[in-house]
Amino acid sequence: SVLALGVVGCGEKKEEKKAEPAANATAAAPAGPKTIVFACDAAYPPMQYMNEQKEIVGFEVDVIKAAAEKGGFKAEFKNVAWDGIFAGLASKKYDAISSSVSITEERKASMDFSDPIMTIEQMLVVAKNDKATDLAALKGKSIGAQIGTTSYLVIKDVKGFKAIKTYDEVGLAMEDLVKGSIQAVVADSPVAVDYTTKKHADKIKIAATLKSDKVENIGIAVLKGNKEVIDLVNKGLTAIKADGTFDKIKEKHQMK
Amino acid sequence: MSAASQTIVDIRHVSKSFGALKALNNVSLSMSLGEKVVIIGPSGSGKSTLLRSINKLETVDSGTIIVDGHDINAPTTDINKLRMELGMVFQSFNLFPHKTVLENLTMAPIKLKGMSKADADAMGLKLLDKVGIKDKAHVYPSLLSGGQQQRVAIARALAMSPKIMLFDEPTSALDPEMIGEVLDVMVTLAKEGMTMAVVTHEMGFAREVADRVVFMDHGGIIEEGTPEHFFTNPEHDRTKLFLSQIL
Amino acid sequence: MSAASQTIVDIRHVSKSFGALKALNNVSLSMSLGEKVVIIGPSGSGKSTLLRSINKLETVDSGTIIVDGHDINAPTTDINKLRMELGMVFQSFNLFPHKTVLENLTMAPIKLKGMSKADADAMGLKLLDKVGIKDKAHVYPSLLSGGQQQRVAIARALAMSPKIMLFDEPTSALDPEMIGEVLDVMVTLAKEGMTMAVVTHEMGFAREVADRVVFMDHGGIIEEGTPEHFFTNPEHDRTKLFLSQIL
Amino acid sequence: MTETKKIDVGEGAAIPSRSDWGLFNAWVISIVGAVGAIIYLLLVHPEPYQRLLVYLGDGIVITFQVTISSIICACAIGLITGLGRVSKNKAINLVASTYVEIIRGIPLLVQLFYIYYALGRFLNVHDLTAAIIAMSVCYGAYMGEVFRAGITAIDKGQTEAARSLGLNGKQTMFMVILPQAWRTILPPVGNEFIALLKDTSLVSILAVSDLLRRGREFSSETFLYFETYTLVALVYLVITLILSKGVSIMEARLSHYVRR
Amino acid sequence: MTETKKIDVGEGAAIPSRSDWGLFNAWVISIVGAVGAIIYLLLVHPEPYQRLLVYLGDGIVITFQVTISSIICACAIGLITGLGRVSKNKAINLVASTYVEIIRGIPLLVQLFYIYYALGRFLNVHDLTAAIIAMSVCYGAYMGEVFRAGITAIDKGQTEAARSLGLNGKQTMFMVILPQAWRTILPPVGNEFIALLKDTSLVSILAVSDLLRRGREFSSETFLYFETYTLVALVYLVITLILSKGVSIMEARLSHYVRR
Ligand SMILES: Nc1ncnc2c1ncn2[C@@H]1O[C@H](COP(=O)(O)OP(=O)(O)OP(=O)(O)O)[C@@H](O)[C@H]1O
Ligand SMILES: Nc1ncnc2c1ncn2[C@@H]1O[C@H](COP(=O)(O)OP(=O)(O)OP(=O)(O)O)[C@@H](O)[C@H]1O
Ligand SMILES: [Mg+2]
Ligand SMILES: [Mg+2]
Repeated sequence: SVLALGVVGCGEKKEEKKAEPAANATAAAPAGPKTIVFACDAAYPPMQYMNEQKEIVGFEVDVIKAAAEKGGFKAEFKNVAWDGIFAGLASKKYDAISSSVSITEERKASMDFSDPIMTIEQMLVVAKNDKATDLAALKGKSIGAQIGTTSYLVIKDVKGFKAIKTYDEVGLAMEDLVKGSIQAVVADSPVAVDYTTKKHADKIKIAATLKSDKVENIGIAVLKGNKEVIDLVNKGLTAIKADGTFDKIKEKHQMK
Repeated sequence: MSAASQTIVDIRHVSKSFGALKALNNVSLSMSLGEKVVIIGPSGSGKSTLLRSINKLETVDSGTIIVDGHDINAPTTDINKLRMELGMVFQSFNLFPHKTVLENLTMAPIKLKGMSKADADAMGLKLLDKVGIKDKAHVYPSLLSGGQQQRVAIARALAMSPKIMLFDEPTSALDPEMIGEVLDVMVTLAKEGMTMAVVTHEMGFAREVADRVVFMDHGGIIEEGTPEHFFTNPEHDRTKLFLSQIL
Repeated sequence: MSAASQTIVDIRHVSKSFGALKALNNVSLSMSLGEKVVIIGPSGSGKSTLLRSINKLETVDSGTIIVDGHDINAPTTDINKLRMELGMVFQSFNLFPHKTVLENLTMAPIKLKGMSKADADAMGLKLLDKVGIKDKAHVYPSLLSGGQQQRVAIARALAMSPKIMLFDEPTSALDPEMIGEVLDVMVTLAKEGMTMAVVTHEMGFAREVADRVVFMDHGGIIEEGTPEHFFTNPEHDRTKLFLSQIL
Repeated sequence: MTETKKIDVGEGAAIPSRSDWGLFNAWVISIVGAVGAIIYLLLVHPEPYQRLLVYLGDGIVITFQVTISSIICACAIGLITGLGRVSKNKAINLVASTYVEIIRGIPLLVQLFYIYYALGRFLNVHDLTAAIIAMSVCYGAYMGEVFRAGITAIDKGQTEAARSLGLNGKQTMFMVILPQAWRTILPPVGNEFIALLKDTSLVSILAVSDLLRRGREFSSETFLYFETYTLVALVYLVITLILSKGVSIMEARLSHYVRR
Repeated sequence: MTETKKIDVGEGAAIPSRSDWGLFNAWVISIVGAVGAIIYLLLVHPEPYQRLLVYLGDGIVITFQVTISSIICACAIGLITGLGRVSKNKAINLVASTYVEIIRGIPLLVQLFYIYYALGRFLNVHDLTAAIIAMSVCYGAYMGEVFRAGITAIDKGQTEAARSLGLNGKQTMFMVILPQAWRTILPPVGNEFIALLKDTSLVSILAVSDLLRRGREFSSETFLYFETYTLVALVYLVITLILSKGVSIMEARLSHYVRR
C-alpha cells in the first residue's frame, strides 16, 4: 500500500498543497500555527459542500477559516461520509468535526463541543402542492432524513408513518422527495431553506418549522478532553463574532 | 436400381464439407419402398453424414435430396413433418433420461400427432412388446442395459409410424453379448417390409437382410451391389482391403 | 541372494493399502550393490507401489525398508538426503517444462550439492552426451520426442550421482520406434555396474541385463529367479499365464 | 514434437480430497464460531446486543425479500438470455450477448445508482422495486450464462433425437433440453443466490432498510460501530454459510442422481 | 445397469463456437457503442459532459490506484492462502480454509464498513489505506482459491520428479510448481482484477474520491443525475471491456503457449 499512501487526500489537493509547507514548518518549528484537521460531510449545502473545483466550501467552512485566522491555527478540511464521521473522530483520523453537528446531551456524553456557532431548527419539507403543515398530517406517508442526524431523531420514534427512511446524504432524501418516492423530509433549517429556495424551488417547499422545547445549537466536535483544539476554536469564534466578520459571512451566504 | 418400384429416397449429386474437409463428395443414391440398404466403409468415410443428410440433421452444401416426393431442402417443405416419416436410431441411443421408457415412446405421438394418452400408451406398450421389453415400460432409461436402451430407441422411432428407418451404427456402442438382441429386432423389422438404411459393420446382418450394400470411402460411393457380390468378388482394391479388415 | 555382496536395499515384510485395496501385501525383497532386478507382473499388481516405496514416494503401512543402511521411515532419517542416492525414472518422464534440458539436469545438483553452475553445466553436458542428445541441451523439453525426453529424464537422475536407479516402466509411454534408444541407454548403464530396479515388460532387456526377475501379483511376490528360469520353466501357473500374454 | 503422454492413471489420479475435507472442517469451524459468537454476545453482553438484534430484525426480512424477489426475476431474465445466447438467430444471439457483455462491464453499485437516480426520473418506481429491478437486471446477465452453460452441457444427441422425431426447436428445448438442464443449473443458481444475497447489502445505499442499513442506522445513532458491524457481519456469515452448505449438499445429491 | 457410452465423437463434439463468436461480436458492439456514446456526448453536448468528464478525471485515477494496490496485496495474500490450502499441515490448511470460508461469507460492503468503522477504533489508518486493506483481505480469499487451483492443476508427476531428486517440499513448490502454475493462474487473476476494479466502486461509500464518488458529488451538486450516471457507467464499461479483452487475449496466448 505504498501507492496508497502516495495518494492521501486527493480530494483536497488544493488545500493540502497549501497546507503542506505549513505542516512541515510546524514540525520544524513548534512556534508556527497548529494545523487542525476538520472532518466534514461535504454534501450539506449551504453549510459545507463541494464546489465544481472540488473545493470544500460553505458557510461553516468560511466561519472556521475566519476563526482560524483570528484564533491562530491552520484549518484543513477533510471530506468524510457522515455515517462514520464520529467513528473517525474516535479513532483520531482527524482532530475535529465541522459538519453542522448539533450539540446534544447524547453526543456530549462521548465528545466535547465548542461554543455554539449558531442556532438552527428542524424544518419539514414537502412537495409544493402538499397541504400538510405538520407531522401529523403525514401519517401513512413515507418520510425521510439523513442517517444519524438530529433531523432523524425528530421522526425516529413518531408512530404512524408508512416508512421512515434514512439517507446517506440529505440531498438524496430531497431527490427522493422530488421524485415522489417519499412525501416529506426533515432537515436542518439552513439546509431546508437552501434546497427549497435554490435547487428545487419550483418543486418543494417548507411546510413547517418543527417546534421543540430545546434550543438546538451547532458546534465543533472534538474528542473528549481535547481542550487545546476547543480553546483555539473558541478563541477564533469569539473574535469573529466580536468584530463582525461572522455577520459578514452570514450575509455572504444569505443566511437569516 | 429397381426402377419399377416406387422411389422413396432419392439423393442426387450431394456434397457436404466441414471446413476444408469434404465429408460427402457428389454422392447419388436412391432407395425404393421396402428396400434395405446397408452402408459400409471405413471411419470418417462419410456414412453418418450421408444418413444424417437424409433427415436434414446435416444440411448439404449442394445437390438435392427427395424424400417421399419432397425436396427436403426446399423452403416450402415442413421438415418437422417430413421427419415424422423418417425414424432415426443413433449409435448412442439418445433416449430421454428424464422420461420413462413408455414416455420416451409416447411423447412425440401425443405432442405431434395429437394422439390421446390412452391410445399412445396402448401403442407404446405394443411396440415395447415387439422389441421384447414390455416389462420395463415404467422404469427410467438409465436402469436399462445398452441393448435394452437401443431396443427402446428403435421402438421410439417406430412409434411415429415412419415410412423409412435410418440406423447409424446401432450396435457399435454395445457390449458383444447385447448386439444380437438388437439385430434380432432389426431383422424382424426388415422382414415386415420396412424400408431401411443401415450403417453397420455387422456383415451377418447385411447378408441376411440387405437388398443392396453400399461401400463408401472419402466421402464418395465406391462400389455397390448385393451382399453376395461383396462377399464373393468385390471389385475395388479399397473395398477388398476394407472387407479383409472387418470380416 | 548373494549374501556375500553388500546389501543396499532391504525391504522387509512391507504392506501398503489404499483404502480397502491391499497394494502391497507383506513383501520382502533385497538388492545387493550392482545388482539389476527386473520386476514384472500384471497391471495393478503393486509393482509401481513397491518401487515408489523405496524412495518414499509412497509411505508403507508396515514393515521396514532399509536403503544404504538407513531406515527410510525412521524419524531421524533425512529423506531428502537419502533420495539423492536414489535416481528415479517415471513412465511419464516428468521433465520440468519451464527449464531447458540442461537446466533440468543441473537444477538439483546446483541447489542441493552446492555445485557451481560451470561445474554443473560441464557435468550435465557430459551426461547428455552419454545419453546421446548433447545437441538438445538448450531447448525446452516440449520440443523433444518421447524417447529423447526419457533419455533426458535418465540423465537428470544420473546428475545427482545416485547409488541406485529405479525405473518405473520407462518405455511404456513411448512409440515403438523410440523404445530401443531408451533401452540402449539403460543397458549401457547396467554394463557400467549401476544398481538398478526396473519395472518393465521388455523381456529382451530383462534377458540381457537382469541378474534377477521378480514376478508380482496381487501385491505379493509370487516367484523370483534368473531370466533363464522365467523363460524356460516358470513355476507358478499365474506366472506362466502372464508370460504367455506378454511374450 | 511428440506430445507427452500421461497414461499412468494410478500415479496422476486420486489425490486424497484433502482440500474438500479442509473446507468442510473450515465450514464447521466457521459456522460453530459464528453461531457461538452470536450466542455469546447475546448472553454475556445483552446490552447492547439484544437491543441491536431486535433492531436488525426487520432488516433481515427485507434482505431476504429483496434476495428472493430478485433471484426469481433474475432466473426469468436468465432463462430468456440463456436461450438467446444459444439461439441460431444471429440477431437474438447478439442482443443477448451484448446485454451480458454490458451488464458484466458495469459495477452493480453504478447500476443501482443508474436505475434509481438516473432512470428514476423517467420511471418513478418505489425504492424496493428499483432495488429489485437493478439486482434482477444485473444478475439476469450472470444467470443467463448459467442457463447457457446448463443448456449446452446437455448432450447434442438429445437434440438430434428429438428433432429426428419431428419436434421443432422450441418443443425440443422445452420438452427435452430444459427438463434435463435444470439439474446442472440448480447448483450454480444456488451460488448466484448466495452472491445475490451478499450483494443486496448494496441496496442499503438507496435507503432501503435492509440488514446493513439497519446496522448503519443503529451505529450512527449509538456510536457502537464495533458492536454493530460485528453482529451484522456475523448474521450475514451465518446466513451465507447455511445457504452454501445447502448448495453443496444439493450439488452432491444431484451429481449422485444424474448418472452419466 | 450398463452405463450409456458416448463414443461417437463426430456427433457430440465440435459445436461451431457460435457463442464465442457471438460474444466477440457483442464485445465489439459494446466497446464501439460505449466509446461512440462517450464521444457523441462530449461533442454534441459538450455542456455538461466535458465539464463532467474533467470532474471525474481524478476519480478514475483513484479507482485505478485502489485497484492496482489492492490486487497486488490480494495476490500476496492469495499466494499465502493458496499455499495454505494445499498444505499437508492440517492446522495451516484449516486456518487458510477458514479464512476463505469466512471472507466469502460476508458481503464486501460489510467488510468495508467493518474495517473502516469498527476496526478503525484499533488500527488508525487513512481512509484510502482502509479501503485497500478491505479490498485486499476480501480478494485475497478469492485469489487464494485461484492459486490453489493453479497449483493443483500442475501434474503430480512434477512434484514426484522434484522430490525424487531430493528437493524438499518448499524447494519443489518454489522452483518447480509455482514457476509453471503462473500461466494457469494469470487469466483468472486477470478476471479477479476486473471484478476488483468494479468492486472498488464500493469505496465511494466511505467518501473515498473514486470515479463513482466523483459522479455522486457532481450529480448531487448539479442534479444532472441522468447525465452523470450515464457517463460514469460508460467509463466503467469501456475500462472493463478493454481489460476483459486483454484477459481473453492473454488466455488464448497462454493456452497456445502451454502445450500439454
Ligand atoms: N459436425 C462436424 N464438424 C466437423 N467435422 C465433421 C462433423 N461431422 C463429421 N465430420 C467429419 O466428416 C467426416 C465424415 O464423418 P462421418 O461421421 O460421416 O464419418 P463416418 O463414415 O460415419 O465415420 P465413423 O465410422 O467414424 O462414424 C469425418 O472426417 C468427420 O470427422
Ligand atoms: N494413490 C493411489 N490411490 C489409490 N489406489 C492406488 C494408488 N496408487 C495405486 N493404487 C492402486 O494400487 C494397486 C497397485 O497399483 P500399482 O500402481 O502399484 O500397480 P502396478 O503393478 O504398477 O500396475 P501398472 O502396471 O498398471 O502400473 C492398483 O490397484 C492401483 O489402482
Ligand atoms: Mg459415423
Ligand atoms: Mg505401475
